[in-house]
Amino acid sequence: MIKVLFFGPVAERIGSSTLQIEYRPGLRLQDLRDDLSKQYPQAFDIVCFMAVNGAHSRDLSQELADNSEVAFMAKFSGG
Amino acid sequence: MIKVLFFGPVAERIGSSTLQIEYRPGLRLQDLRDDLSKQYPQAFDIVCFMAVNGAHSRDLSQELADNSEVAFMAKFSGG
Amino acid sequence: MLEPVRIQTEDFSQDEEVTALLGSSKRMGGIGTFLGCARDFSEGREVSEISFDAYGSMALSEMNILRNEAIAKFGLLDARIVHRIGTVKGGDNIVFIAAGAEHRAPALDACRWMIDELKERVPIWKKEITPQGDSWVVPHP
Amino acid sequence: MLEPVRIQTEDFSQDEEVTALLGSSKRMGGIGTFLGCARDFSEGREVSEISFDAYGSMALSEMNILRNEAIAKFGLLDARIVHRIGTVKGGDNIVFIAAGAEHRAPALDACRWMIDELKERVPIWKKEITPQGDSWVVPHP
Repeated sequence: MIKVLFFGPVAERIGSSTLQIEYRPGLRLQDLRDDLSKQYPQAFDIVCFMAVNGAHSRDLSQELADNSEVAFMAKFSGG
Repeated sequence: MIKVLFFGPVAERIGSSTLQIEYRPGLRLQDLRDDLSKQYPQAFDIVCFMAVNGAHSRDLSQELADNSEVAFMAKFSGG
Repeated sequence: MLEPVRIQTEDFSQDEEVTALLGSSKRMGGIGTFLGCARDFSEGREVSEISFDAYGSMALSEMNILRNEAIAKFGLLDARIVHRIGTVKGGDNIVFIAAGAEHRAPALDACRWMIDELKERVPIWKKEITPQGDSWVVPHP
Repeated sequence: MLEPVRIQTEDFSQDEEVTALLGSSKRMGGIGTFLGCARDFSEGREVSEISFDAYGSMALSEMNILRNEAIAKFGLLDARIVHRIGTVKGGDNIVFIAAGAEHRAPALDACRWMIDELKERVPIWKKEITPQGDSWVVPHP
């Protein structure tokens, strides 16, 4: 399983702060993003950043390991 | 009388923090500075700033009124 | 002793943070700090409260990376970053950054760099709660 | 309430100063501060104490002018400047500058401008007391 996390404005648009997605070998960040943005287009409109296992990721071709934690995040507004 | 003030390193070189100088009509800041720097050349070597009645003065031609307070000061090192 | 990088719901004391910072070196001659606080007015609307959501574990690790980078980049003697989450009211503290160096220029430069970078890198989101409703803050570019 | 511009022998509290600053406006979103403190090491020599001489009345009036100029120039909501005189030990506070504005950029810019200008304009002199003797500090250009 892949654990997908949402926060703040993205979580609000999705209506949930976490989803469990079935793992499949060869699954890339791009695939996950494409699947989820078809399901939740309004939420993914404001997604600016991605993280894999708690670290920034800009590489959509990155293959995900089973049990990865992935976050799709809106622009930060802390501070 | 003109009250002349010295602080910190200038006062140390003069050996005093205040001098009373006889007032004379037409006395300019330049005259006072010339007289004192002849008497205390080592102290005036480090004089960078002057103040008249508590305000910065850069105008050596300024005429001094009787009872003025004049300060000859080294570079500041506060903060 | 309080950790130099923290995310917490409780308020913090600037004096305590600065005392901890100063304690790390007797060679510290200058400390630059930035305190961000909740305004009761934003974009023309009255704001009664601000609430925060955060990706806690990532935010903390990004703040630690940021502190280490600032220390290396500016030759700091020490630095601290504290960010509150939960809900705060107008006038309350939100974020505190402190940078200590031998001289003032690197301390002030580093303080500014850290708050600018924190806003770019650290996964925290702010929601303004107003009498007209709530809204997530959209940061300006 | 403590005056926003002061010269004093006693120590000060950053928390008290920042609370006073914040009290002046609920629109304050960012506060930049600079704290200068006594190092126990300078130019390769151990420093046991620092003592200050000041042209007190002029220093206070220059600090007030500086504060007013900073408020006007950077559009600050408020600003404070406190300088200690007398004798301080290593690690002790010397000077505190705080600038509060709606947003962080003017607060941080003004804080830096005030400490830079204070060093240029305000008649205060510092003497380092070391085991090898005392010497007045010669500021670098």
